[in-house]
Amino acid sequence: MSAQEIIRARAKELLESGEIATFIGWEAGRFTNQTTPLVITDAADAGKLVFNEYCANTLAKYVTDVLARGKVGLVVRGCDSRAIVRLINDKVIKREDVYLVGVGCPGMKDRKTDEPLKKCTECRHNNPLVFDEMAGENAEKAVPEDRFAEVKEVEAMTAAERTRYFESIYAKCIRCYACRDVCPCCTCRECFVDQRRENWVGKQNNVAENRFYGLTRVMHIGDRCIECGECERVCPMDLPLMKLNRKVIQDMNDLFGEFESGLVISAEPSVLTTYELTDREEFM
Amino acid sequence: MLLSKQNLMPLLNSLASDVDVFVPTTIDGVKKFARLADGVEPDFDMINTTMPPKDLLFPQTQKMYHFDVDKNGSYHIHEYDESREQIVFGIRPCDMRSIVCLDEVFLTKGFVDEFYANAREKLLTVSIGCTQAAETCFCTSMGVDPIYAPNADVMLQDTGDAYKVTAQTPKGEAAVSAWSEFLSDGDAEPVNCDVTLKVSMEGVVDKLEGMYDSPIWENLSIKCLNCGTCTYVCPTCHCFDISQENRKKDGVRFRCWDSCMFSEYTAMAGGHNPRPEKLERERNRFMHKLNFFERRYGMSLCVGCGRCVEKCPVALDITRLIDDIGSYEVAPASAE
Amino acid sequence: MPVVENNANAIPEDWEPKIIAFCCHWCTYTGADLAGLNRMNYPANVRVLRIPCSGRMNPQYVIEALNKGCDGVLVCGCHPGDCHYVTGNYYARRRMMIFKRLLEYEGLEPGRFQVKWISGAEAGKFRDTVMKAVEDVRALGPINLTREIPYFELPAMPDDDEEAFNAVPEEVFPEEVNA
Amino acid sequence: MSRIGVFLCYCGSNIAGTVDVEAVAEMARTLPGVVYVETNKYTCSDPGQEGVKNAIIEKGIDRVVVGPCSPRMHEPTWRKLLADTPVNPYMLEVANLREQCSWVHKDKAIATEKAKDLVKMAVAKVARLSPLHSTEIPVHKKALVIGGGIAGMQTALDIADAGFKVTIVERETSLGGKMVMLDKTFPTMDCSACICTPKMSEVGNHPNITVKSYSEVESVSGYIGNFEVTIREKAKYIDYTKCTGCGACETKCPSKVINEFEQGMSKRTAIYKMFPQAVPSKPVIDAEHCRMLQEGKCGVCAKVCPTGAINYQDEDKLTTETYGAIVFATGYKLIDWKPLYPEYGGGKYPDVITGLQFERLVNASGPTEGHILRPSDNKEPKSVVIIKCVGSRDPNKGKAYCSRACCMYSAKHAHQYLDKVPDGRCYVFYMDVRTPGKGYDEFYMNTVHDGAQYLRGRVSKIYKEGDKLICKGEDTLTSQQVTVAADMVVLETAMVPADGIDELAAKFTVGRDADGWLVEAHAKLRPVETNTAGIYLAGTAQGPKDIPDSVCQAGAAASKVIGLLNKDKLESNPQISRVNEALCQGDGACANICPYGAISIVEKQFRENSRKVTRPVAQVNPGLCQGCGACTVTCRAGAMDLMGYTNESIMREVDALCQW
Repeated sequence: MSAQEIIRARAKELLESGEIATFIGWEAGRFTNQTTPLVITDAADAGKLVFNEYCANTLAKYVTDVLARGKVGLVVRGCDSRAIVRLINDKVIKREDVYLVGVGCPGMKDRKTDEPLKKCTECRHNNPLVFDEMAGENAEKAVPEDRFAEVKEVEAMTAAERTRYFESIYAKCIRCYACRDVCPCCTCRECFVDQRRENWVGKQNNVAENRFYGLTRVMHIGDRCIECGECERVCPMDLPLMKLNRKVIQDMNDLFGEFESGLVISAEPSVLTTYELTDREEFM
Repeated sequence: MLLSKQNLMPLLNSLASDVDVFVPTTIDGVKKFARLADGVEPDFDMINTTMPPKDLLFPQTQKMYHFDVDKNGSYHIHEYDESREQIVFGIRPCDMRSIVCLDEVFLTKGFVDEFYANAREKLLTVSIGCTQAAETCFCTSMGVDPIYAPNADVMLQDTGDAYKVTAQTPKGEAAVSAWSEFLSDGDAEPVNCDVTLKVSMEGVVDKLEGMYDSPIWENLSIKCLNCGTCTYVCPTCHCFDISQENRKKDGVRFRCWDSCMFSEYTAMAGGHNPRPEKLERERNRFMHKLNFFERRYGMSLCVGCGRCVEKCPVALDITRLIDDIGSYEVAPASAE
Repeated sequence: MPVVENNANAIPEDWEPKIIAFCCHWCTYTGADLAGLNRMNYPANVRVLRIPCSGRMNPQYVIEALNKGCDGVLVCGCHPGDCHYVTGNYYARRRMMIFKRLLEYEGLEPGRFQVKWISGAEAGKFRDTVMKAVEDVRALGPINLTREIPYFELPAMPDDDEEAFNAVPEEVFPEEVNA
Repeated sequence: MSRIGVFLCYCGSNIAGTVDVEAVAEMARTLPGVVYVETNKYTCSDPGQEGVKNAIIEKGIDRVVVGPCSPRMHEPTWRKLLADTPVNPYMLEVANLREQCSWVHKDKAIATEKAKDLVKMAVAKVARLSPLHSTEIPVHKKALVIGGGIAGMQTALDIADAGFKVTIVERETSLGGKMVMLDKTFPTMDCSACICTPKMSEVGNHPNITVKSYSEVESVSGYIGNFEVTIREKAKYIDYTKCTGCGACETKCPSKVINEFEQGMSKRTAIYKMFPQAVPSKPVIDAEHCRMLQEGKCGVCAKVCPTGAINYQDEDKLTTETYGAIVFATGYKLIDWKPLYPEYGGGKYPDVITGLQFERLVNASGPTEGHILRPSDNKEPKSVVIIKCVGSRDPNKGKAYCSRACCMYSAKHAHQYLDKVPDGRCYVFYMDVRTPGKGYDEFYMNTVHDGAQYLRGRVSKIYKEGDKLICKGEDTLTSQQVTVAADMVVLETAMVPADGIDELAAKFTVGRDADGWLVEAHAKLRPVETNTAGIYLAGTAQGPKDIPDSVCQAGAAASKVIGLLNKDKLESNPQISRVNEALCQGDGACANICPYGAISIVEKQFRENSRKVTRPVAQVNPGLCQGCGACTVTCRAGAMDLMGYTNESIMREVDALCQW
């Protein structure tokens, strides 16, 4: 059976048996090779589920929306499973809230160009790390050599070039917050951008305010980012947001030891909410 | 009258020497309208821009006035210079229709928005009809003719080697008469544009009246992320917020786009939010597009440009919603 | 005052760097007080904002200060191991290391954001840190973070003419605003 | 709209000499929210303060900015002043116009400009403050001392003598700790038991002291003044109300067990007192080795007991009480050298012993009745090697620190050996000899004069040749290889924290350093306090110490406890963290980062969007929170905010400054 068939069959069984209340996967969109997330509660809808190499969206964040109805089943690839781990570690959900149907991910493609998605070419864990059962086998995929290559490219620029580079990024940002809303690390009940009393970030759309948002977003998620690359994919202005996330990750890697978030369920504090007496000292 | 394609750039350059001319182009990777200047390459073959042209009349951030405090502690308010004459050249018929919607909002029913009115009055619209449609274009379903924009000051229609030029308003006539050196007499048949994506709006507006509590909204909204992409790329979305910012001795009062997709949009000072979840917010957005606006202004607030369909991160597709509404069976209203 | 803040060639003659120093109550603020008691002299370009602990230092305050026109930001706290609250500065050290690298990645000159550990006894170090910070920032010139990039224009890019890049695209506040 | 009063001070000419105070006042009048500005020659003087009070009443001021000297100087004065007015004492901000302005700048124009900014910042901040109220925390006038060694006993006695009730929890069956195992104490060589056992009985008989021996702390909650502690009293199988401590049972018990008190060098019975002078002076049954409790047959002790005190059905008892203060006097143990030093035989040579074993060997009531006889064959060793710093100052194998007491007690051991075996020879291998203490160096020099031979260097290997232990080492002073054939070797091993201290410290959220010692609040200025208010340290729980230092620290800890228990109520600091539960996601990052364990995550029920939901949120314990604000920064959502230094107030302060 293909992974898609197994997913459909298992979604049907799980919903019918009452083990789960909702199942999250993908369905076909209107256009060729288009898929879109699908949430079903009725076993009869299981036939709508699809799994193919154009399933670009991650699914984990929907769990929080539908959890009130009961246990949630969902399809997880490497990135989805890391997002689930992230949500569990951030105490947004519990492991027993979800039933995870793992699926090996060969890497997804852009439906228009048929090229692999950038986020998938950068992926280091394409197969699920946490799951209750697997729909089919793990998939083989090339693992990129240096996940910080694009950060190093930017670092190689002069300071003035970098100023202008990021200025142009912030000039393009329309502050739609899609990067925030898709992010499995962004789970605040109210985002700082909406806090008018503190007025962290003004509502004008200009480079300065957009930079405030951009920098703070990275500081807020940097120590949790699972590198799913969804922020970058969903950005309607195609801003290279992973260059910011990975900068923080690279530095944490260098300074505080090997860093990769969302690999294991654990109560360990994040890198920035702990310390070592032996941490590097740069401020004497 | 015809404008040969060879004469197009000379015309534009000549116009740009006097007034600001905005053309569709790609700047720094973003398809949008930009002021014609050195280095800006107009792209009239582009099906449409990613960012709608509404920024010309209703900028994302509009400074309304600024103020400062003098040594005695008194505040002084200063207005900004009035805007200049502008031409938008190459606007598509769907976007021209969006200007009709915006005109209704900002200029009619006794409410005239000064900032909008001022910019609108100084804007000459030159529309270019489409020759090809994107897969997401569905303007014809929303009553827009892809090769003809009735409200444009000047309509340009592609006839192959030349554009057929039609002045449609007094402003347009004045403009076209000034372009005479670039125009030639003649007539030609405009190239047609085939829009493949079609939805039926038949009965949708009325049906929605009875669908406030329909499960359709839940099924729709569940996949929404509640980002503001659809509202910001939409040529007709026009919600704004007014705020101010102080810097050094000065302060600015400004208004900026807001999005009904954000929870903060309806959050009240006391903490209550009448649209607490995405279901309510999604419902409001689509009801506004397809029903509320229709009721108030007699037209749909969706022009079928397809930008939201294209840009939505989760492929939440208004055309599928319209189909779903069409096939939805409204429960008979219970007797009062 | 005309706001000409982007053109390095046109620094107003009366321009003075403005620097905000976030100082922890227990060490650096005490050190700054001691500098006063010892009648030490340092430039007045620094204004101290008291926080209880360097662990209270939210990076967002730094962005706000730089965005709103501070030419430089200092964050000072107790030496690691001496935190009044035991561990606050250890967390601050990690957070600020990451944050400083991020700001510099985005092109901020290192001199504009400095972190220093200054104890309650180190009045001299406080004075020297302030003097150094003022010197650094003075050399860098006025900060340039609020440059407006007009929506409808082609933004100046690195390979463009330096002068065109630095030119003020829009007079935000016209001349008549009194100084 | 706030009604802010600004009170600027000339401080004679201290401020006014460099700052044009009147110009600052002029500017302050223009600031939003400011309704009244006053300047004064000395605001802190009585008439100055009176003026502030009057102005507050007359002008209806609801928040106050003062512009005088540093808040570190007079902030409490201003708060006290406001407490007598309708203005909340925390609706106050001090602009530091003297230490950080007039005293450090010379140019009057520049200093005046800066002063204006400082006032602007203060006004911007004070406008965003909200009234805070300290709450009164009752103090339970009772202390708990954990550990009944010399430090614990001294602490308990000092507190009890001041008139407060004290409970001592001791997990062994008797008070006394390590000190009571020692033979003599340096440098005076008085008998350890002679000075320790009177303390033990004093404690045992003190009307204010309750001794809970054979007991451990089970759990704890609460905060300063109000610690609720549950103590587990292990089953002793003997009814202490009936037992007279006659000892008949011990003589008849058939089970023989290794005697821990004698460092394994003799045997004891399963029903036993730790040592003859034990307090309480009553036995317990070691259930693990009791035939009756293990196999159900025997019962000899019950038969011989004249008072019928034996109760084989006894169970652990849990009692919960509330204490105002807690002292950790949990002591130390000696490092387990055997796995660390295979080159010293790793335990396979019985005549390689520890210092504590030597103490028992030389003790008149020890297994050899005070004759120095080596364990393997009970012969008197004619040649003894003492090796110092075994496990101390040895970061590769043991601990990097110096155990402080070993230099002196090794000198003592050498002295005692040479005293008891006049024809013996004693070699001491040392790294350094550290003798800072009253009479310490004199004692060491005497030992050298007694004939102890000090060799500078570590022993690299010990091996057996015949009945000799061959010690090979280097004398680093002469750079020569040294080989000593010894009859017995004494290892002066490092002190390490007592077993179980990790769990115990975690229960009380007391910090531990990298080596596991409990951490004092400040190494120099608060050496007996911990970071958890109301919890103190005495003795070696905090780090290696000798007896005089332990006793000294015990007295210091007791004085802190007495100071606390003397108060009826404590005033809480209201400038602490507060949770906005609507925003709190309950991920616990704040709880992780809190150095005081003041934040816990609790499940709470809310009504949200007309639905009842139960979700975790953070909760701040106002008795524990010290107001550092570290939690506020880890909270991305800003659900945690620090009263008095709120995010909003700091942001507006920054903004105000940027307007200069």
